Amino acid sequence: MALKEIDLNMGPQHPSTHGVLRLKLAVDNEVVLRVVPVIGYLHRGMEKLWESLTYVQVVPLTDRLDYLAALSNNLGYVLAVEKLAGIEVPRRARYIRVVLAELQRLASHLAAVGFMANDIGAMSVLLYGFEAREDVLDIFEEYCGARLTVHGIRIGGVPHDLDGALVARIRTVIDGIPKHLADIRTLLDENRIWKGRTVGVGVIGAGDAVDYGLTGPSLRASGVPWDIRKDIPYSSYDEFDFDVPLRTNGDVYDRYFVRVEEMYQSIRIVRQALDGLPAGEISARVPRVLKVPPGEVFHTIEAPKGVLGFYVKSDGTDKPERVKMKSPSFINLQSLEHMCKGNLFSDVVGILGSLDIVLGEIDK
Amino acid sequence: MTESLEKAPFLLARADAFITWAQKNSLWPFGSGLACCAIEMIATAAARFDIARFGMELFRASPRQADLFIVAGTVTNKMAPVIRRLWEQMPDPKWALAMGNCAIGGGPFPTYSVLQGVDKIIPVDVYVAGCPPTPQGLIHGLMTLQEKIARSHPTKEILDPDARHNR
Amino acid sequence: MTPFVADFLIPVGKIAAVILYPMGMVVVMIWLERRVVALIQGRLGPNRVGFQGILQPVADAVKLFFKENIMQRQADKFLFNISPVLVMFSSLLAFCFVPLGEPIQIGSYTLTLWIAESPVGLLIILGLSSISVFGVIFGGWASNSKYPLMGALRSVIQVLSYEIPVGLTVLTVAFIARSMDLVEIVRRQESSGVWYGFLMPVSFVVFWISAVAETNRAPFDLPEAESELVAGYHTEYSGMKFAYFYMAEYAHMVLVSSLVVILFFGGWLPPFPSVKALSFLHAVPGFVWYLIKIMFFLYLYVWIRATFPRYRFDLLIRLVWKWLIPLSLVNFLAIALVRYLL
Amino acid sequence: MPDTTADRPELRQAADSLAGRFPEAVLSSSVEKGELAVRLRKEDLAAVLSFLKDERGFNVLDDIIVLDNIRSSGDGGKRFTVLYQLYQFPGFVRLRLAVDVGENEALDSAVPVYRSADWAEREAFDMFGVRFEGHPGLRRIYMPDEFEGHPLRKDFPLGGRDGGA
Repeated sequence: MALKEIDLNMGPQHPSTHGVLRLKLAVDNEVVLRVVPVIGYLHRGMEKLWESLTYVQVVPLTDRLDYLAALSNNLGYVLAVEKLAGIEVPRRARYIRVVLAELQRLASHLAAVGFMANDIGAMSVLLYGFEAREDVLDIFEEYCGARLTVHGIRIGGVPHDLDGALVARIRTVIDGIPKHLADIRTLLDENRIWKGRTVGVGVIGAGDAVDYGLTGPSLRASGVPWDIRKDIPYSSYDEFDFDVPLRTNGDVYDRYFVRVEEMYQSIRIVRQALDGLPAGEISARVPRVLKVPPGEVFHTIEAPKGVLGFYVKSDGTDKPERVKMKSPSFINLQSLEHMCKGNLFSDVVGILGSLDIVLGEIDK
Repeated sequence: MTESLEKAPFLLARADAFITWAQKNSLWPFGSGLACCAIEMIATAAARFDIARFGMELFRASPRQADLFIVAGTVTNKMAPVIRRLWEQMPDPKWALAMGNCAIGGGPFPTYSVLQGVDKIIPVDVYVAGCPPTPQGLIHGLMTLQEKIARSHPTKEILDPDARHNR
Repeated sequence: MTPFVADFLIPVGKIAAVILYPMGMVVVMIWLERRVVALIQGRLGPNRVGFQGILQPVADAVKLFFKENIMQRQADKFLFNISPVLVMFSSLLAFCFVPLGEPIQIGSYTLTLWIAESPVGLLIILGLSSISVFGVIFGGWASNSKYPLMGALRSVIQVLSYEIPVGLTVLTVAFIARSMDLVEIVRRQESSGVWYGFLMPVSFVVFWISAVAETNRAPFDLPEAESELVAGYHTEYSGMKFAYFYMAEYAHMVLVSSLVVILFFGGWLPPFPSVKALSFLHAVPGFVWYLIKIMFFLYLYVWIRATFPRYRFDLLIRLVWKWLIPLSLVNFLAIALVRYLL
Repeated sequence: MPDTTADRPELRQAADSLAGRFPEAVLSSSVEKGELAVRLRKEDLAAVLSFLKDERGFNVLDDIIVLDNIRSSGDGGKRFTVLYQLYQFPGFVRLRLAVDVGENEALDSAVPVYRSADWAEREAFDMFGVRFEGHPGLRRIYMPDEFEGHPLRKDFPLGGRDGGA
């Protein structure tokens, strides 16, 4: 089959580009020669908009960045502002934040695994993942009334307390998640077709991964044990006992596996946080008009997709001078070409799925 | 509605009822997700809410086979020509549903890069407010669209193709 | 019986039946697939139109009938229009050769439950079902678009490769039955008392896998892989022409299931013919058994689709050339040897 | 929260070694809220980056951030400040390099040193119009190619030039 090289446009509207990503592919029959991602189809001008809003008003907009993990975005931004303003968050609020952030990681990974499997053709997994995810979203809905763009973390603490009924509910839900995970793993873990399509596909070595700035589960699948929660603990993460799942092959299968393993760790953290939930205030005293002293700060957290950073510069007023977001998907997507080159066209969608990108935070 | 129905011959009215019955019960959405709302759209198709009950689970990847364009998310100026083109690629009769505040009117983004409402480029039949709308909200929008289709007169459009553009 | 009835009404009725029976099965199959996949995924599936949503495929078809037919300016008009027809009618035509049961004696008239009986019926069906791949290729090529073209290319290689194990396994059945007449094959299974699926499990498994691949069904649905090729070879088709492709796929599945049942599972024969205690099973008409068995294999199609990820191209080709073809060759030789010695 | 705001000795060490190696290049350095910030001369950027990566183990470039100083350009007259957020792994040290650059000046590209700088520099170019010399394909990343202006500059209106919103 000697075909001459053809250019193939994947997206911005394509079933498996996870939104409005466009990939300019050069293929020789089925073999991929080049991949050039074109982004910006969802660029909403967030950073410009933030400069015209107060520090408090920015928080709900961060929900719309990585819309699969709204609470993690909240947390990243809020921690940066608190660090800059010198606000000390009560311990109970920190624990509630950990509970919310880890539940969000569960929801995000469930969706990520589902989408990835759906791209490779196992559509039931997506629906199993979403079924389990719905249970987690129920918690958010009960906590603050929203499902997706929750705005559940505020500057200084959290808006609502976890009462006994909600704690009991969270416990039932996280007890049920391993059963859902078992369903998914039965379908995928040892499936010959799944392994054939994922093992040894889209490999990126540890050196290249670090050089490309890859972060999060995708990096840990390449054997680099970099997890901000362990390295530079924030929000009391140092008080919990958890492992950082690590795989060494750096292929699609390992990226899938790391995500699945991380879900068990998240459940572990949530359990510990609920067990040790301290009494006390759920929010520090924050003035109604929050004026942040001049200065600049760059704060990172471990979001479900990878290292999420917020750079905040203040000029002493109630509006930020500049907020810059370092989004994990943006960095991770850069390595796509490295992973795809020489693979088959069918693998591009699988590799893209395994990177777990969200266009909302790539395009901002 | 009643006026035109009285004028229409009985057979045409029956044909209308039959065709609209088929159309409203077989709305195949175009699988196009733009932003946050797309996730809620997928959740609507997933286990808890399941729009398959209405025969709408066949999300078509190709616009040629879709009936309903759910504009789920923020439409940017860069994406707008693509949306317009996809809409034109869809065969008549077709419907559009603006899901979420961004698609309705730009939502929380009054910025340089966001199109302030998808109805500036394509005709929208149903608007579903929310940021994002819950799956229940989307299903309500879809049922509203079903009612709208039930009131339409497809035979008129078949007999007089110009009427389609005045719909 | 008057010559009018025998020579005119009955053939016309049969022709009507040969269209209505597969189409009825297609409607049931589309509904069944959507319901069963939904139930496997913890959903409900279509249940609003008619009893439990059984009219859903009808609504879909009526809607598609009233959709606009779009053809791009750059498309090859003749091939673009002919390919859905080719796909649909090659499947329907094959049903002329599929028997539905033993002839029925009405007075002095023998009503045969097939339109055409041929001593090489098996070959004709295989040939006709292969014609449908031309529809796919023409459709993909005539669309003058890249994704359909890639879908068509995949389809060519896939069908060409999987024809070989299909042919080789079908030959083993013909060997054992000493006939290529489908009715005769079922009769031989009756007289030998064992269904060929149990006699030759390897033939059955290879035939089934290859047949699933030939119908472009998951996990071998590469020519229309949605997450890769948008909608594959029928990306550019809309309205009724798309409906033809859509229905033809299901008609093809019904055809393959019928073949599997006839070749390997005794067609319309009731199960356990030798067990005396179960002889009441003979009271059930053969056609019912036939339908039950076909439904089982159609269900298997759906089950497989809801369970497995999609094959990748190289894995698909590796499967057939490294596993299925050698296996079917060895199987073929072994059965030929056994047949020669006995 | 421990660590994050503490003044760790590694930060001072990194700053001192940088100042020792490039005495003229380092204009100032400070540690605030546990973060090391070093202000550099524009010309020495590429040399400092490769030194930090190859010899000091700052193996990750987290992000490139641009600030528009149009309101306060009295400080030194330069329009933009470009910040390079580096990370040392393992070691967990963060370092922020600041370089001032004028509206019509170009910076050396960091892509030869850090591959992850590719898109970050394109973003800086798209949003602020800061040019990077030696970048393999410096073009707009978010906005369409025909877009005029650089949206994140302070003098660019939020609703766009044509008053869109």
